[in-house]
Amino acid sequence: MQVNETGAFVPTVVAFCCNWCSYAGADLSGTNRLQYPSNIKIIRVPCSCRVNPMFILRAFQRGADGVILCGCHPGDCHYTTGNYYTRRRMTLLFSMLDYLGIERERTRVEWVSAAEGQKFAETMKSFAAEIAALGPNRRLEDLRCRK
Amino acid sequence: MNNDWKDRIVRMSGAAVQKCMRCGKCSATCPNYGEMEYHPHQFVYMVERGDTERLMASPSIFECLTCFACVERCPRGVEPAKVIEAVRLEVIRQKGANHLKPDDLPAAADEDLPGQALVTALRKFAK
Amino acid sequence: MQKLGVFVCHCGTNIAATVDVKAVAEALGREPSVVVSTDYPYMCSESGQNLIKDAIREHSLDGVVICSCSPRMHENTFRKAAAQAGLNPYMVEIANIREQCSWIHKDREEATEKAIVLGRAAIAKVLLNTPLTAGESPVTKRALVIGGGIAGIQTALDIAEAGFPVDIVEKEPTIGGKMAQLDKTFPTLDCAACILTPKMVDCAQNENIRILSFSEVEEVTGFVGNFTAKIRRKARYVDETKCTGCGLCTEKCPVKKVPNEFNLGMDNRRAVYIPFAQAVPKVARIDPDWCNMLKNGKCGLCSKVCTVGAIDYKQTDTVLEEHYGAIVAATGYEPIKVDRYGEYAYAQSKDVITSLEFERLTNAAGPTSGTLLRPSDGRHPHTIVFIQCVGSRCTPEMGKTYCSKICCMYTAKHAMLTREKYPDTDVYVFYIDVRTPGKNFDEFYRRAAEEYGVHYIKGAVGKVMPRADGTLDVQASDLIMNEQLHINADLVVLAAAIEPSKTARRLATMLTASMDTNDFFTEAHPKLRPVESPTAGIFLSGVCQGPKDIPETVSQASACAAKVIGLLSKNKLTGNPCVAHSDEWMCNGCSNCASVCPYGAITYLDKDFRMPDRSTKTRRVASVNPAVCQGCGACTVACPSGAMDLYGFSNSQIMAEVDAICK
Amino acid sequence: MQEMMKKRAMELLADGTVTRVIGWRRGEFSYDISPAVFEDAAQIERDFVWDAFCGANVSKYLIRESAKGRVLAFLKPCDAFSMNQLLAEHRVKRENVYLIGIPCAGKADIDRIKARGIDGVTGIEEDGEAFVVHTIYGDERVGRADVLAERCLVCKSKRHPVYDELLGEEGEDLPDDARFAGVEKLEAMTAEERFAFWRGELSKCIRCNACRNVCPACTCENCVFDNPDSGISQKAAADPFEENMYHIIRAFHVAGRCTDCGECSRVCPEHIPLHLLNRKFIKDIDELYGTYRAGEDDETKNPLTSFTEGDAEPAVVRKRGRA
Repeated sequence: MQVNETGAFVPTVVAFCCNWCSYAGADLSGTNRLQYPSNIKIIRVPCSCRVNPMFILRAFQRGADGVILCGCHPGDCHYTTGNYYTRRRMTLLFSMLDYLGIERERTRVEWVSAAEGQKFAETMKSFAAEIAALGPNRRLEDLRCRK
Repeated sequence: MNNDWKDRIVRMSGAAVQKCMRCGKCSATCPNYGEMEYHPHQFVYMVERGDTERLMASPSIFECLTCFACVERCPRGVEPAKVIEAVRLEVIRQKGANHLKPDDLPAAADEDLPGQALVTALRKFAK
Repeated sequence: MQKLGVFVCHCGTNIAATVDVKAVAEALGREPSVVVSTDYPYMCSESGQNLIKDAIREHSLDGVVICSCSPRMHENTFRKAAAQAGLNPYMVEIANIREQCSWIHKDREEATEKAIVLGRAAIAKVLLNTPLTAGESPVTKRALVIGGGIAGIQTALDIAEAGFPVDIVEKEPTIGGKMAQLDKTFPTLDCAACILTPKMVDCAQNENIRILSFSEVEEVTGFVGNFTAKIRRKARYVDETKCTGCGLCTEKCPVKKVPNEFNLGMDNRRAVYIPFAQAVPKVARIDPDWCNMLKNGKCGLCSKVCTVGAIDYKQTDTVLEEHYGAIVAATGYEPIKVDRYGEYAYAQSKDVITSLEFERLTNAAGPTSGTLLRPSDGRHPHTIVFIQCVGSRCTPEMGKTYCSKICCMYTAKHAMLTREKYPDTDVYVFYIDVRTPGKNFDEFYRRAAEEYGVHYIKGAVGKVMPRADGTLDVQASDLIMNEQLHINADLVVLAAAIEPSKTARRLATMLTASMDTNDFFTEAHPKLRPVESPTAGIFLSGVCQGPKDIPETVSQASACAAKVIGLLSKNKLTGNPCVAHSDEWMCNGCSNCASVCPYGAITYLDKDFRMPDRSTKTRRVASVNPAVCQGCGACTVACPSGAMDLYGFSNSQIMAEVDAICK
Repeated sequence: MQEMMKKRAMELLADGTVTRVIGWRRGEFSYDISPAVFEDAAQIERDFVWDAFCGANVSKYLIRESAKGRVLAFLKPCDAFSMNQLLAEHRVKRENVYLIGIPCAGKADIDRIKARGIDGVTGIEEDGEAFVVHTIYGDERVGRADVLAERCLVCKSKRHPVYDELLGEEGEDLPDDARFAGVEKLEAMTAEERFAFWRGELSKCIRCNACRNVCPACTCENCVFDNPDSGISQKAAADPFEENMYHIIRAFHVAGRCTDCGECSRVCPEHIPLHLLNRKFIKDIDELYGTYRAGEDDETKNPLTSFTEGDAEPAVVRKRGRA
């Protein structure tokens, strides 16, 4: 568990962003100098539909406290239909995690277009705050990876 | 459909009822909307369709305050108030007389009469 | 052990002001495998690139990580630099420490720490990168246009003008499509034939265009740049190369009562016929359903009168196989069947007609030679009611969910022309909305209402009842007056919704092009790639993609041609090497991957495998065509066995990044 | 019924329609019945059984057996759904199998019989609404509902979506009312309670892989958990995370393909209610994307490889039930 100088919990958050919309949206929020917490690290994927549930579980295993997946808005996918599959897969996966008693706030999907730098920053801020309030991930961590 | 009547009203009013696109802005802006059986957009529509009898029989035509808000705001330049004024004249003429004569005005004016009513009366007379 | 180089860019002060670039270079230099780690003010500058190139050569680097701006900015720059130094360009990874670090953080320590983590993630990824080579495939410089309506004609003409050969495949005996059946065109009221037929003739005369009329595409294989199509040339029993289109046979043919489809069955043609006077190719066709000679061998009159010996009763279908680089779908539309809407009495009364029938009734080449007459008794109609949105804007159960887009305008045209030619006619139009977005469109509609005195009534028609006196009682609602109306009409015209041609679905399957629930072809991107199908090499022209009028169809057709020309002018296609690939030993052959692939890039093969016990096993396995795959990765997640993976974004690469970030 | 099945199997072997038969054979104990391949009439005559202990789903075995030649399989409605799903996924070639649908009135759960204090079981017979359990101590009569397997108590269908011929009467689909009660009960709990429940269950997992090996949807040539290149391979779960990981990923991989045959729970030596994971996915799919039954036909698209434009957003999970 990472803490800052005041002793507050600093969560680790992994953000998967599709190359065409959300990664570009993240770049835009950078271009506009819109701040969001540095504990959010972005992984670039070609499309949100590239994100395998295994990656999300892997992140939790290795010590992530929250995972957010960003893609183009439904209907705007660069590959036409990718995010529609993402939507179904993630809905079912999140529902299953919730069913297993994992805090439902730890996972999130957000559609961010290449023009929504503001939305990207806001989303990241609110997600990081939500995870910070939730505390460290204890229910889906691998004890061997505990920091 | 009464085409003669329609042509007469259009001629008298100088308004272009056929230009109406039925957007309803005239009715939307009308201050006396609540009192009317037919509303400004319907006046125009009924004239366009030559729907004589119902319109002439309706008290609505006298509920128009002739404030000209509809004329001011119509996006198509239809001038609904002028249309309704023409219908009113048509009704009056059918009854054989204009009810108001200029000479009657000073006597009719009383202190409580709102200024708007006086202006309206003069406008009606001015036809 | 791999040897990596790390290059940290200052981007002037853009990065260096918030991130301690020296500390980042130093920290990443301590990572295993990293043999050189350095920083520089402008990595993307020529000297910055030289720094990278020199390091690659000097240290024989296997991979390079550049900590700089977004990969969307300079990934290509650095890949090219790496390639120039002899390193595979796909052995370069970028850690985005500007847009996603220095620009969004103020605290220097925090930003530096994050930059190091991002650098580590890139190192973890690049260690698993594999050299990739973009595949190349040649381009067959010939286009296939499926559909010979105005859309197909325009696309073919534009492609041919650019110097590429084009084949137009048209299922009917002549090109021209729906536009050939129209009388006048809105909003200018040009005669449709006058503007269409010159284009048809251009097609026939253009040496780059081959018209394959009365033909259908049967099978398409291959991929962008390399399609092979089998085209069935249906027997027309007339030798196309000999027939001069003189029409003598059509005059002598004794079978006279064949419903004429060009006039929608409102008059008759012969068993041997030329669809219309300006048909291209102007070649007769014998209708085997009616021809006595073909049915029972008795007649042969046409053969006797034909001076060039073009009649060939023994002709059979032939199949032509041809190679193409690009395929254009221009399959157009049909009006829907309106019989199902019993309330409009289309099936009961001859005087309830569709708009397309109305076009023929007002067309000089139509069954009434252009005089508007009631189909039932041939008398002039005096009251005509037009009903809009017949089957458009309905629930899927009731009809089509979309707006057919053209009806408002052609109805305004019909109403206007009627009032112009027959001023004694009362014309009513019942509408839900009048939609006229287009250049000079609203003005056109207003002219119909204002200058031509067409009665536009907001409201729908509920019922059309034929009356004993031969007129039609039209019961409708007037929503402005809030009342029900009855109009005694002589003719009722239904603006039937349009739907994609029934042949489109079969074609889409052949082309692995996606379609929406209405059977319109889906475009690659609704805003940015509106004339391409998501399937590479397949292009969309005209109404097959969505309802449109003639001007819009022609613009789309030309746009489509521009895209085709762009493709055909390339000698070779370079693919994106970051594509999916399947591990045949793990593949179950379950087809899950193929069902999510938007490009139809995945096919299945029955392949023989030599098993560990030396037996041979035939297994169904997926195979990805790298020229078609666009690399979205949808298949990789649909695959339960993990046989499907993506080059450049492999499972192990992404998980390595996750690990590095979460460490 | 058993005799009819034997007769038909021997006929089809004799006339060359098939070269092998998949049915059930008795093991060490009378209730220990497993699927078996029979190659001639003598084997059938000697070993073929069909009784209320024949719960095993034989469909999965057809993948291997049908590759060797034409094979006959007797399918309960459950098995027929699994079979159809395998056909849809091209795991079995239709022309290589001859399928006989057999009616099933529900199978007995030996654990429930034993829990009633009945020991030394030597056989079972159906008798109307009851089972007659033969034991070394004499016959015991038990009510059907008291000893039926859970999956049979909430049976989804008595109908065979695929078959070449039927023995006995064809049944109908049954209402789903009770099938999701277990899932609903969990959904009504708080997240803490759910977490505690699943930790209690999944921590029992010994990673024997029985669930995976019996599952007719888990037919991968090489399972990701056995593949060292997948990045998630594991032998035995070393940590609670891996216990969760294995079962989540397994349930996810069969989501939209699982026919809810209940074999995973039947074979689990630790009695983990694994079907509750699969049924959760089935319930979610039904609620969010419309009722879908894997194995119903081979045309309807798997809900995970299809979509509609108006699908629910993943945020729907945050709004449902108790957090």
